[in-house]
Amino acid sequence: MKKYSVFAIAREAMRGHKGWEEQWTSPEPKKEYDVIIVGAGGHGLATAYYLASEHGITNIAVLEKGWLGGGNTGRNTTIIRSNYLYDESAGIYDHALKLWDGLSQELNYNVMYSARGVMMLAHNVHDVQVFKRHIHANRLNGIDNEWLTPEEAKAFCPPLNISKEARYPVMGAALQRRGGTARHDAVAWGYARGASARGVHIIQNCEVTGIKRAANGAVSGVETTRGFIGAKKVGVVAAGHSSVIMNMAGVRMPLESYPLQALVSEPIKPVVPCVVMSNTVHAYISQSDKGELVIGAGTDQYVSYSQTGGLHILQHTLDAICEMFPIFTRMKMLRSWGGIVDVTPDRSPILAKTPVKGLYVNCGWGTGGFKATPGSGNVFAHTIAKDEPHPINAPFTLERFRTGRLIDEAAAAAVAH
Amino acid sequence: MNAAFRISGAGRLSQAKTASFSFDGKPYTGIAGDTLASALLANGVHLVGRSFKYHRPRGFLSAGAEEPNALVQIVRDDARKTPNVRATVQELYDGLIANSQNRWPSLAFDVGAVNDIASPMFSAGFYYKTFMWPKWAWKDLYEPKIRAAAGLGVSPEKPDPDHYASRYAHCEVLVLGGGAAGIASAVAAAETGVRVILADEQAEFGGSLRFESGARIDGQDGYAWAQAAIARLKAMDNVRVLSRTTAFGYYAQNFVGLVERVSDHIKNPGRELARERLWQVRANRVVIATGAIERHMVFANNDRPGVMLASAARTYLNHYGVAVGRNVGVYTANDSAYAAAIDLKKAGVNIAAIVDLRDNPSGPVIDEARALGIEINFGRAVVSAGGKLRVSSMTVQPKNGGGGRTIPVDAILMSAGWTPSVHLFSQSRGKVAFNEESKRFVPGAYAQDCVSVGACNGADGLDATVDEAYAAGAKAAKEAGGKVGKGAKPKVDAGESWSRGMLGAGPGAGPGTTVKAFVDFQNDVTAKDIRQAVHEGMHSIEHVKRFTTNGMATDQGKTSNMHGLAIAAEELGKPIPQVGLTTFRAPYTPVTFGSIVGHARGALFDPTRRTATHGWAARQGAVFEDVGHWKRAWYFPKAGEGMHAAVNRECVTVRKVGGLFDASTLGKIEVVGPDAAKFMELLYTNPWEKLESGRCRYGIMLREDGFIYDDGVVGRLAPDRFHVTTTTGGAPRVMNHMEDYLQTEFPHLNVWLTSITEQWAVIAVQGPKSRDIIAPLVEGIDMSDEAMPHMSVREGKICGVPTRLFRMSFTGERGFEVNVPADYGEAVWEALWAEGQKHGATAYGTETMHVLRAEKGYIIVGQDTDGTVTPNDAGLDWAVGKKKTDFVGIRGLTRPDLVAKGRKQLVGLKTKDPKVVLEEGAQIVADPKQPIPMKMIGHVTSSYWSENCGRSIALALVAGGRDRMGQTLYVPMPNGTIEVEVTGMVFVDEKGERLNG
Amino acid sequence: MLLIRCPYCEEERPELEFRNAGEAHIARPTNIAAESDDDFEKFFFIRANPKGVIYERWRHIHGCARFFNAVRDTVTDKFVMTYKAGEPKPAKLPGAPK
Amino acid sequence: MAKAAAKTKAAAASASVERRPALAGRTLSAPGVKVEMLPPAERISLRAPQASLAALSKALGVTLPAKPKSSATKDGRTALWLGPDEWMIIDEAGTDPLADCAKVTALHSAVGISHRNVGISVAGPAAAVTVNSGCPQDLSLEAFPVGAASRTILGKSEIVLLRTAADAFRVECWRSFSDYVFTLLSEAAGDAAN
Repeated sequence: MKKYSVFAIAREAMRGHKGWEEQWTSPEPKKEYDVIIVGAGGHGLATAYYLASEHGITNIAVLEKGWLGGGNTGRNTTIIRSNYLYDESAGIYDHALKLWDGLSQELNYNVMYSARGVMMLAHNVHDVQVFKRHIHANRLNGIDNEWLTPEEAKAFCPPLNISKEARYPVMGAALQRRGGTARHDAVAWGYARGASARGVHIIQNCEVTGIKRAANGAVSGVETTRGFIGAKKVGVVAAGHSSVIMNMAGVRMPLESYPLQALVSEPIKPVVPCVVMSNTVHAYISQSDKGELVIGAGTDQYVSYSQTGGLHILQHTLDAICEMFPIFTRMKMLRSWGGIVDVTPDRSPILAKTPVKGLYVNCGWGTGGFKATPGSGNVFAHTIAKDEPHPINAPFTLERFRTGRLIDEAAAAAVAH
Repeated sequence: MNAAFRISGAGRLSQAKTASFSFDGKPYTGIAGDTLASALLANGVHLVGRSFKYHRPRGFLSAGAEEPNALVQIVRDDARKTPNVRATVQELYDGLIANSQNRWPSLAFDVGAVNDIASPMFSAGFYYKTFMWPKWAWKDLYEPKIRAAAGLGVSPEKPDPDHYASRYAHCEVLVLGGGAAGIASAVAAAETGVRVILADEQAEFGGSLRFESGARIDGQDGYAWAQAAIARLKAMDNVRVLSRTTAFGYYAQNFVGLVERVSDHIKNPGRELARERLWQVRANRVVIATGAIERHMVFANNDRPGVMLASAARTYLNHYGVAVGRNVGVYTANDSAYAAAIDLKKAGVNIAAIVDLRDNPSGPVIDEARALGIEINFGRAVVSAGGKLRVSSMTVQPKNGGGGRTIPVDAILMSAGWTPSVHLFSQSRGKVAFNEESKRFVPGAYAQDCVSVGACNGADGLDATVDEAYAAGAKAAKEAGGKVGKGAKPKVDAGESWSRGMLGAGPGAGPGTTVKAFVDFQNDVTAKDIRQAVHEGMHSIEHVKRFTTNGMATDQGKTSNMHGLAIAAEELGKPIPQVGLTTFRAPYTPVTFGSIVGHARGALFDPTRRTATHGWAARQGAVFEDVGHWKRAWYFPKAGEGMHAAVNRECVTVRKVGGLFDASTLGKIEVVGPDAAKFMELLYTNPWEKLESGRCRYGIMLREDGFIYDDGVVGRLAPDRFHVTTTTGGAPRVMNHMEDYLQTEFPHLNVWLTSITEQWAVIAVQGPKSRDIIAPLVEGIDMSDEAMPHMSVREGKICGVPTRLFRMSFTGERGFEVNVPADYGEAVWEALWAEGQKHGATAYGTETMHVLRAEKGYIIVGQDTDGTVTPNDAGLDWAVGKKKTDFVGIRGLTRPDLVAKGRKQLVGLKTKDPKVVLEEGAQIVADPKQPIPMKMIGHVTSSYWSENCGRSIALALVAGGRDRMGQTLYVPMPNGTIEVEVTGMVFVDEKGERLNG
Repeated sequence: MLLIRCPYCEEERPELEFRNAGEAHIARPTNIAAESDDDFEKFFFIRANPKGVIYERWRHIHGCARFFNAVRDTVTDKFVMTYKAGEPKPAKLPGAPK
Repeated sequence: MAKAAAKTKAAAASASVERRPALAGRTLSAPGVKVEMLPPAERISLRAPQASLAALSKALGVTLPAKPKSSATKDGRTALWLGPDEWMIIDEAGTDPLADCAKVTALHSAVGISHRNVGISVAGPAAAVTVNSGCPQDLSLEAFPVGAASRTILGKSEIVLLRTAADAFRVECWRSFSDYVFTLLSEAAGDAAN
């Protein structure tokens, strides 16, 4: 892998950028691999990358039915934070946050992680109680999250409306300064490049149509639109399609897949310096490096794989944005789109071994998986390599729905995140 | 006075009515009916913007919504500055103020243009490869610079004083696009009598008839026919004609979003006019008649101001009467640009040369151009445009290479062919198909009840278009229930026909070249950027798009997508359909947030629910808090009192004398029917069958998973009638939960549920004097302890109006809740208040209510519980019927983790220092000396200063809490650790004697 | 915004009047207290989440307030049919191949 | 023809305190439409199985309609079909439907909601457009004829909509939503004639 740097760019600039290598190769699938990852989104590619870079397993295929990074990775609003309530959640999201810091250097690919701060607004006494609970728990877990008065919130994000006359006046905010955003495509591409350079095969336009199991019940490989591919270990990282893939192995999941829409405005000069989220008013916003306001909120209400949703959902989202930022009514929506988010009953992910030997699953990230990408891939790689969970993902089992040991972040996840 | 480039006798605007405007501070004059673009061009102004990345000078590419370059800021006043307005769409009004964007210090001299010089460094995706060292510098150094350079216009800085309207509409046939096709379809559909809506984004209908000088329909000039047809349609009751209206999104089941620009073109719109109006239309059938968009030619420096689409120049001439230059070159790969050259030539503009990439084309327009004496060069290409702030020349070469010559020009008109506008069809989830012969994506398989007609469907020629459109309109109307129409199909006497064209880079910009031949103007994507993306492994068109940002600018790739695709396909060595088209996403053109939001701003953002006594409380100076949609009185400060003083006074007064509290927001459900008790048994953990009429019970509702969902006091009014109360926030979901079980799991039960939350205003009267306050106003109810003990309910009258009088207490004092019909609520409150005043009672708000209940250890669901708490955790096991064999949640409660040891249990906490009030949400540890991350064993759920106890009190969820009574635990805070003792949850009157006190 | 045929109102109404209520035909066990942990998990948490035909519940909450069932394709979001609560899962769908 | 039982007069005005209806007297006029608060009325929510309908109809003096989205009116009393076993009775004649139902022994549930709801009149040629500003139903006379009644949505509030004439609607909403509903209708009224 040729290193990227400003010097490399200067060199290439002299020769019309003809010397760049392919960022990832497009090989034909082999008959068999040590590990197959189903799904070349951020989490799947990161899993392959860490299997190769930390566990010495490079005979890996990442199978993707479309184009890499084309699912939720390329459709999300790129919010990164780790100020979750429960120890288990804080553990995995902060593991990810620590990896975000330094990921560009690790991958030699600028993923544009920008710790611009994530500010969550409190609009009523209940919000204040909930956020304070988070702040105190985070502090004792070593995770930054601080309380801001309305005036401090306004100072941190000048266009915010903190008028007492607002329908839901801002009563304060919880700010995680290490939170922020990253460039979604770059994350997928950076991991793909890093994995590909270590020998991982990323096979696009290759849809998994079945999971094969040997006589002893263990996984033996997958059927695909490009033929059978063998592997003793298969990791399913298929986001909204996780139920579909897991069903192929006879494993029924506690998941439902919903449309989640987002939109961007036309680009404008910098105006929103951080990420602002509101559960009560129900929307969130940040501004991309390009200048687009990046906006999202909740899911549509029904199970769907259509990657589209209703206009009324966007209406509610923009109602909320213009309530928080009345100066934005003259801004224009440039693009809207939908993803398919797989939601568990407790709004926490499943990263675990499954009842089928050799089959592992990483799913259920709901509306907030992007932020976990490096951490998720990292511990999932460990789970696959060692055939046992990393302590960080050990609580995120499938069994918790039988025992009742849920990790219920639902209250904090009332708005997509 | 005519502007320099306005040609007298040309165009359709009347010169009589002028309009003054300014651009970048310089005054100009246009005429009524101009767009900002036509008015500037009439004044010879081409330079209007700077590009996104390289800050290259830019002029007008188009005359319509596809415009990538000419984006300006329109300033109405201080609060109404609109960024990124397409000058080609903005209609001129007298006094219009426009400014250019993304330049500093000025449009002509922009420092950012240094990026153009350094552009070899800024190749596609360069930012992914650098700015990584040192690590901190991305956020603090590089990113701020990149951000400052990016973006186009500037956000408004003040709240928008304009308003936006919204409406739903239904029709049998919705026609999108008001060119010849759309009008023909609308006419055919309208004649059948069905409801028709016809929408077009332009101010005038006609579409390409606005510039097609050769069209004649029904014996009239094409444009005149269009106006006449529109006038007829407008006169019909069953037709709604919407101009300035963009169909931006096509959603499921023929639901289409339209935005009508109501007043952006008016000088001083009255307050009665919305700025924009959203139409959400549900149509039985949709006819898509969105036309086609001309593509530019891809050659070096094709972005110089003055280089534009041929059809745009024609529109400026034939509609606005404006010549885009005096010495114009033409570069084309199809016939339509000839028509532009001919029209301009006839208007007296010199045509320097037509450069045609094709080898030996023939046809009437070519003959006519030749007859007019225009120089025509076949098989040749424009390989470069000269000039900087304005095009000054074009360099022409044989297309396969060889010696070239430079021709001076002040404008270049180009046409690479026409791209059908399949955006809305594609948004409808229809599948496009590539027509190999015409090199176009056209509608293939349909997913909804719609049909595409005319140029967007690949129809060539006006005759074919009108034929197809009229038939489709009639068919759609018939399918939607229309009668047979009695009209006749419009007859096309003459029309223009477009031929094919080319896709991708032209000669001189092909593989191996490094020239800046723009594919996407706004985002500065050149042909070589696309090739580089492919070279770097981006084999999917989606990767190419994202890596280069081709097609992601505010014009949504209307002119660039097909060229980009063709270049990528060529580089990949694959046919175009195999590389695929990127997805078309709503909106078709950008729409304002305001238009989407409509009325839902300010007071209409969300309903504000107020109780019947709100006015009284407001007059008393109450401070309100938001609880769900409700405004509830939080506390009632007297003059000079802060919140704490007010709450302390209210708390003490209630326990000493009494207090009035508005409990109206609590949900109330009347459960009626012979099986009412059976139903209650299933929905609540408690037993109900044996509850006597006239008595009340505190009930707990679980979800099936065993966690507390809601609680409230339930009164049995009669054997078959319960009056159930819920939490304020829980009211709607509890009702839904109960209906769900009743309708789907227990439909055999004869019982019905009715929400009576708002039927009854509820005035809680609590405190030792409560009975004395109420009794004088009550008729027909014996309020003695014997006749009406704690937890009972009676029906009677108060102040002569019906009441459901509950004896119950959320304070631990003797207490009542007076339910009266809501319209009487305030007057009855006033009567009770007058009685209360005699005893020195107080009005109190939600904060005091919270303190008083915490003093008694009563929980608030949602505060002391959070969806993970069982009745046992909350110390409410007594409320779970032990002999019951079924209730919702019975099985969830016995799951392994719910019966495990060490669960968090609700307990009381007392700080060692009684003056210290814990913070709600504060975390609790057993060992304060441990390092971070600490092992947290619980958190404070409720915490108050209790004036009645003379100390702070708190409730907390603590792991194994009830086994820790008397233990010392710790609450580590940023400024020191607080010691607390675990206690019971009751801080006042543990024996409960005050209930009868 | 979907258009949903309410089997009680006997006409199509806009989605805004409805609330989705999850997968259909998951009956609450009559003797739920006796269910095993596994069976309870299946009843309460496990969902088919199909890519294709889904049997789901809706409530016409801002209309006739009835719960009912629908068959819908989750890829196209098109409704195949709707029917009243309590009616059995259709053995054959309209338009389905034999 | 069976004569309807004599209707019961609404409770005598024994109140010693005044009734203060929400937004009493509020009106708004715009070109083509007038929005105004209606005076208080007696209302019940009536629930009953098929077998009880005849007895209830008789007691109420108005035939409970069986057809979805319809209503029946007689002598100032209107029965609105809201669901297959649900009707709202609005009495503007000062008689008490709750008392009338109390005499019926057949299975049913009658609950008084006179104060829960308020009525708002939207009348004039632009009435339908005004309501359509927030109501997504097709309000053409073909789809929503005179007498049509339906629970539905207006913006972010639930309403019950009754068409009382070709160009007039009665909008019923819960008391605390009346400010929102009235304000939305008022703002929409200003745009409706455009």
